[in-house]
Amino acid sequence: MLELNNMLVRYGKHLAVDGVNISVEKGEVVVVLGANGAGKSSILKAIAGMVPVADGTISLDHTPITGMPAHQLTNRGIALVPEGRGIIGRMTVEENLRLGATPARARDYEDDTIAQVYDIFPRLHERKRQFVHTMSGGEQQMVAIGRAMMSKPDFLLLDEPSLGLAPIIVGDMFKALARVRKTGVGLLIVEQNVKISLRHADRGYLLEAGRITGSGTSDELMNDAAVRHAFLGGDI
Amino acid sequence: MKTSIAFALAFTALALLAVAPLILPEYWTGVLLGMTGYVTLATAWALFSGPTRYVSLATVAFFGVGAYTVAVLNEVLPYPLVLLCAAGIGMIMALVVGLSTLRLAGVYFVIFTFGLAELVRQTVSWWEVNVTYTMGRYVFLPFEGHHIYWQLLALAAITFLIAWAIGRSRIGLALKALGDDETVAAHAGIDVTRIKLFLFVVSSTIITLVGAIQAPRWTYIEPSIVFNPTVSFMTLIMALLGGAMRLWGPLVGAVPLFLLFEWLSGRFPDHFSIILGALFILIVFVMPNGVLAKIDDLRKGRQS
Amino acid sequence: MLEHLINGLVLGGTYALVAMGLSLQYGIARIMNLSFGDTIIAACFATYILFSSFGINPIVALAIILPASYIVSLGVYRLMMEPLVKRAPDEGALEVDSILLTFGLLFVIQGCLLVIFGGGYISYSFMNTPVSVLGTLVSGNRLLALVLSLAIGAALVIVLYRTRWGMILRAVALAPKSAPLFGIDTDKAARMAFAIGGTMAATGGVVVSMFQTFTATTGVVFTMKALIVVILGGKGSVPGAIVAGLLLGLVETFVAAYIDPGLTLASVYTVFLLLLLVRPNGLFGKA
Amino acid sequence: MSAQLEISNLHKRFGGLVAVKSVSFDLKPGEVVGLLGPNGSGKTTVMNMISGALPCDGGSVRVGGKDVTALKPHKVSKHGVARTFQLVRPLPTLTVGENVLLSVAYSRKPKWGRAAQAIVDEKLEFVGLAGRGDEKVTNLNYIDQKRMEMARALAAEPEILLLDEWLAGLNPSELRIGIDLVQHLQGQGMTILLVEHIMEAVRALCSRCIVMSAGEKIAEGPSAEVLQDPVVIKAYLGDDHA
Amino acid sequence: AQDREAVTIGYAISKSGPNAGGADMTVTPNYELWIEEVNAAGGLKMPDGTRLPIEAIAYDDRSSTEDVVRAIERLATQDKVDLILPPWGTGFNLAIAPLMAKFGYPHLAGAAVTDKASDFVERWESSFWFMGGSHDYVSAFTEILVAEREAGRINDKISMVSVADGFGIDLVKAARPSFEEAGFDIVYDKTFPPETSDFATIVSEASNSEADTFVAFTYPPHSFGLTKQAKVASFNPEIFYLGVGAGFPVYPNIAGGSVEGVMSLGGIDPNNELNSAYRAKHEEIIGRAPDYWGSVLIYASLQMLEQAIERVGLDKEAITAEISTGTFATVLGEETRLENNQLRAINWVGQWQDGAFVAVSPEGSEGLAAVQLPKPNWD
Ligand SMILES: Nc1ncnc2c1ncn2[C@@H]1O[C@H](COP(=O)(O)OP(=O)(O)OP(=O)(O)O)[C@@H](O)[C@H]1O
Ligand SMILES: Nc1ncnc2c1ncn2[C@@H]1O[C@H](COP(=O)(O)OP(=O)(O)OP(=O)(O)O)[C@@H](O)[C@H]1O
Ligand SMILES: [Mg+2]
Ligand SMILES: [Mg+2]
Repeated sequence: MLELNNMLVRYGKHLAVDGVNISVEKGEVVVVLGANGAGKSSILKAIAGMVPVADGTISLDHTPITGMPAHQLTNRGIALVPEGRGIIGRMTVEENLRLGATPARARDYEDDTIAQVYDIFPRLHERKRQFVHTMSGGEQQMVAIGRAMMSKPDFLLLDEPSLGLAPIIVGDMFKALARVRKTGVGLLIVEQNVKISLRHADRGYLLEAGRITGSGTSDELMNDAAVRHAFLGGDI
Repeated sequence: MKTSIAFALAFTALALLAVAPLILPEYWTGVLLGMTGYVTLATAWALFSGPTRYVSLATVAFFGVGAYTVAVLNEVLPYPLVLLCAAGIGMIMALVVGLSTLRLAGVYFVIFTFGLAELVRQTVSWWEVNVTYTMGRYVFLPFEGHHIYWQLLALAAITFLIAWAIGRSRIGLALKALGDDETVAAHAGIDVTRIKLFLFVVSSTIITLVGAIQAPRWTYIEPSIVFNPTVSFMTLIMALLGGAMRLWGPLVGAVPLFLLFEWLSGRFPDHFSIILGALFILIVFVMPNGVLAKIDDLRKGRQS
Repeated sequence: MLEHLINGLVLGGTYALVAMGLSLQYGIARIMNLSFGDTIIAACFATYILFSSFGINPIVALAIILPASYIVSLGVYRLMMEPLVKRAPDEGALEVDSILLTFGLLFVIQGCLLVIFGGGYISYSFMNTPVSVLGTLVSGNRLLALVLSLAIGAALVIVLYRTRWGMILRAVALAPKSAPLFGIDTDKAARMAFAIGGTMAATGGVVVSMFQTFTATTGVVFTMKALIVVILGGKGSVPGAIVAGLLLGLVETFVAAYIDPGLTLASVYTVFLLLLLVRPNGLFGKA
Repeated sequence: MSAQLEISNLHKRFGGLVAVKSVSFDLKPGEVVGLLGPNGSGKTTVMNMISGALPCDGGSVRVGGKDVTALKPHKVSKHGVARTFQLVRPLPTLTVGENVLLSVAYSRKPKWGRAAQAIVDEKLEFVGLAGRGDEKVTNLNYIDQKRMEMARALAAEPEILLLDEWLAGLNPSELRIGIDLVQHLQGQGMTILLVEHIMEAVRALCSRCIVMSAGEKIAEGPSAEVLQDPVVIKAYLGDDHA
Repeated sequence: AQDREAVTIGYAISKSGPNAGGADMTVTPNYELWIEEVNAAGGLKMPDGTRLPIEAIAYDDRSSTEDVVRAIERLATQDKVDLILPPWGTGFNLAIAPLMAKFGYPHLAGAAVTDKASDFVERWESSFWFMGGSHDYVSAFTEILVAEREAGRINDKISMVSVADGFGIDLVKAARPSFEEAGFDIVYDKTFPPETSDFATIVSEASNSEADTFVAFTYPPHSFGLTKQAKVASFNPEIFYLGVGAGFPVYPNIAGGSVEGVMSLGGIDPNNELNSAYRAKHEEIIGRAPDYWGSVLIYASLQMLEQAIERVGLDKEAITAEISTGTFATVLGEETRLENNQLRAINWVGQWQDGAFVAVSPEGSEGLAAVQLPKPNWD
């Protein structure tokens, strides 16, 4: 289980995340909803060790992992697909994926996982020798998710994975994520695409100005008036 | 209002600096001279390289060409015409260089400009050796230190004026923009090529003039003397130290650094390099973004 | 013709040897190391002292100097570079910082050498024996430089492009911010790249000292030659550095032979500038 | 009425990959048209060729009847074309206001000083950033950066606006605001080419759609029809949206 | 000035930068040696027999002309030193010449080779030139060549290279007409940039040229590099003449010991005891031997200065006049004197013979060793 306990993230004087408690079980899909600037990305980055945690703790299966450097966390089974994708533009698709299997825990499964990734994203297989920076936005997103899967994570953190993807791909991707989840991986997703993400999630949290203001199962949230108003945008 | 006060202050400072050689001993005129030379170089350098972030090491190419023009022409033409020629040659050279380097970015530009300076020096050497058969040239112009200093001071003042005017104009804004992102700048309607070229030419012409004005001080001129790459490095370091993005940055970098060099080489002639190097390292750690930024930080710190 | 080709390759081998280390330091550790040439000179002096005062043959001296330079470079990186890397908000800032810092370092190394050894010219004779390569007599020490640079270069290329470790190093070079997400310890990779680069500088120094006259202040010349080779080859590209090094060696030799020795350097710079204009990211650089 | 933007047989190759294959379409003045297509189908590439960011390998682009095919971006902008970028591209050393001012200062009718400032303020207010001109762009959050980029594009007083996924990454309520803004522009008679993956937005804004796939135009017509087209559903929308 | 306690002597020299190598060989050690010797003896002797110790002020000019000029201004107007010793290099000596004249200091330009010395003496009356001009070196060498050709030991072809800076070009410009007038054919004549470090091509072209005489007007790195390459390529012309560096004590090491017959500028008379004593002292105090050309001349200029002070005191004009007209006992000989403010008692050509670099063509003095040619094989 991945557990955040009263976690705080600060940028200088600015408090971006103000004491949140979030937990994700293995094999569970949890989504964090919130307006732009609510601090969603900051939460994910803090878990992945990309920004320092100012206060509170993060634990993985009840062992504290607060303050560990990012590369060690990857080896502990936490993989982040950040905003802006975090892939290596001047390497090929295949190199990016293989490099994703750098953590010791993933090395032995490298060939199997890569086959699995190509199965989910056939486009990547077609383009495996292409340099990533020459690919379209959506194609790059696929590489990013594929790369994260390569590290054999227990918990996959996704920051707005559907951003810029064609509807058909978004659909495919969530289906793919469902398959990833079936392998026992816990997913923590930050999304703007509330409808589709709630459809695929088990539970969700609402984040406002760095604080959790609500939580519940997907169905509860979907039917919550406040949520409908703020995130499902009324009639659209 | 604030501008006029600033102008009055600047003018007073300029006047004081101008009369200084009449009061100060000769050596201090020499110090002021060298300092003004570097202040002008650094300010002119930052004019182009500051906002655009095209770090140029071609400074000495222009500086040297200026000096060489004087060496070649000083017995043929009256001095003002010689300066004019130097400026013209610098301008043409900058145009050619500018036009050919516009595709380069980042470190490629840096090393390109370094290569360019070396190429100019090698070519001048080769020309002198094989075509004119004169390696060293003599400059016997009847100038003393303070004459050269006054010319440099005037040039420095003009350079500041240009830098100030550009900073306030829309060209200044465009320069900053294209330093950030040329594609965006171009889409905003900026003719990126023209602006870069224009600034490069202005900056290089001033640098050429500094070389031309300083040449009579050395009596004897050969390529290894006037194309000394140290000039490029010093200029760059001074501007970066003070803060190349600001009008006063290069000055704030050049003055203390110059004095420091002077003091160290007199006080510790045998350990100059070590102390200087150590100080440099220290500066990098203590003032990451240049002196002006540090001052800003301190001021903000006190206010809050 | 063949003679010039061989001479050119031998000369280019030295350039490549010297440049590869810088390519690693700049490409992977992202340190624009202006004190690189002074590291080379320091190794030259070390070799000279070991040879002239202790009678240690420079080849044997490698066994002492290489580990020593690895450790020293590692220390320098830890002590001076790492804080800069940590605090740099972006790549541009790190570049400026590293230029300023290594500029200072350059003076420190140079100053120490001046104090210890004075400013005089140093030269000694070792392996200055003719070796016939396809009928051309080249000096043993220069040939050693070529062989070493090809061997090291080949090894590096294999490591960088054929092993995971090499891929990791390249990843750090290309996307330092993203690399940790891949489970890569970027600090460690950069540290090692810098130290290996320093060790290669020292290797270059040991070999170069055998045939080139040096003084405490000639480091800058090496830095600049190395930078030119690195940039011409394409930032961070080891094969690029080798090709560019050999190319420049050939240009120098052919110009000296067929046009005018006075134009060797002018033509090196001309070739460099022209190639950059055609390929603004170097021979092997990626746009 | 003649076309405001006229594209014919546009072609673009990247090495071996043909990213855009003889694509042609027109935009009439005041039209808002959606350019749709799966990822990598060449939409951004088409936009880049229109704005001059990429040279065309074939075909032509005409703006208001004038050929702008071979022009550089700054020249194209002088013909009244402005754009936003798929990934926001603020100019970090400039303030929010200066980012916008830049466009004013180099527009077809360049202004500087007070007159320019007035336009800057007006555009900032229009996108909802009133009074925030002095802030650093890097301090803006994502949506505000997008707003700033819109203001920067509008400040050039363009006739044609190219929006590359300008609405991406907004949550539904923010999306509403964004759509209103574009509709407002539409009301002012602006011609807009819109690349978007958010179907709600496309339906709300675009009278017409052009769909690309693998570099080719596969469909064109009124939005409602195009979005029902089985070819489009198969290539782009997927069954969920059918 | 009777109440003074010391004589201040200032100098600016390249302690860092590209000129440091040259300065560190010929100039700085001699300044240090001389000052130490004088002070060890109680100081500079004044006309009244008292002795005043020397207080030295040394600046680093960092191999930059602007700095050397400013350093002289500093010494003259700030430190107000009694005397100023010159920097290293032709360009730097010319750069400071106007200032030295303006402030009235005697300018004993030591490490400067120029053919215009006679003009400069008129322009700057207190300037003295101690190293002769390129014509002198070249014509002395040409005489040797002519003699060798007449003896049938060499052919009439010469291959010649030079370094592209003031020194190399001055010499090569003097050499071309001189060799040609003497009926030689210069079959290879190339100039290379000072940064050159690889001489494979040059040596191979020179050895293909069929000339028996190889002349290189070069600086130490080139002289060393040419030597090594010549050995590797077994390039062994009858006459092998190099520029600066071949007269350095380290030269035999560089050539792996086999330097017999190599010629260069300078050289010493091994039988001159004053000179031997000087060399011994230099080794003792500085820790290494002086070179066989410039050092001697620099040291001699200092001795002249010392003796002039002993005769006329510290008045700068009087010193200038004394140096100009007086006769001095120096390492060059018991009766050294200047002609038109220029030293002429210079050994123009030297040659390595039996492990010593001996003068084979001194001007107007005895102790001439015979030239030994052709040069034997490298090993
Ligand atoms: N590196 C940083 N330095 C300073 N402030 C930051 C930094 N990163 C984020 N912030 C601020 O922290 C707050 C939360 O940012 P965060 O990126 O976590 O939000 P978000 O919910 O992911 O928003 P979005 O939907 O725009 O991605 C915002 O106000 C943002 O401006
Ligand atoms: N500079 C380039 N070099 C090589 N290939 C490129 C380059 N730019 C784009 N491509 C390729 O061209 C194709 C079209 O790219 P484009 O960016 O136009 O797609 P898009 O339709 O905008 O996709 P998305 O919706 O994902 O943004 C893609 O396959 C991409 O990989
Ligand atoms: Mg976010
Ligand atoms: Mg796109």
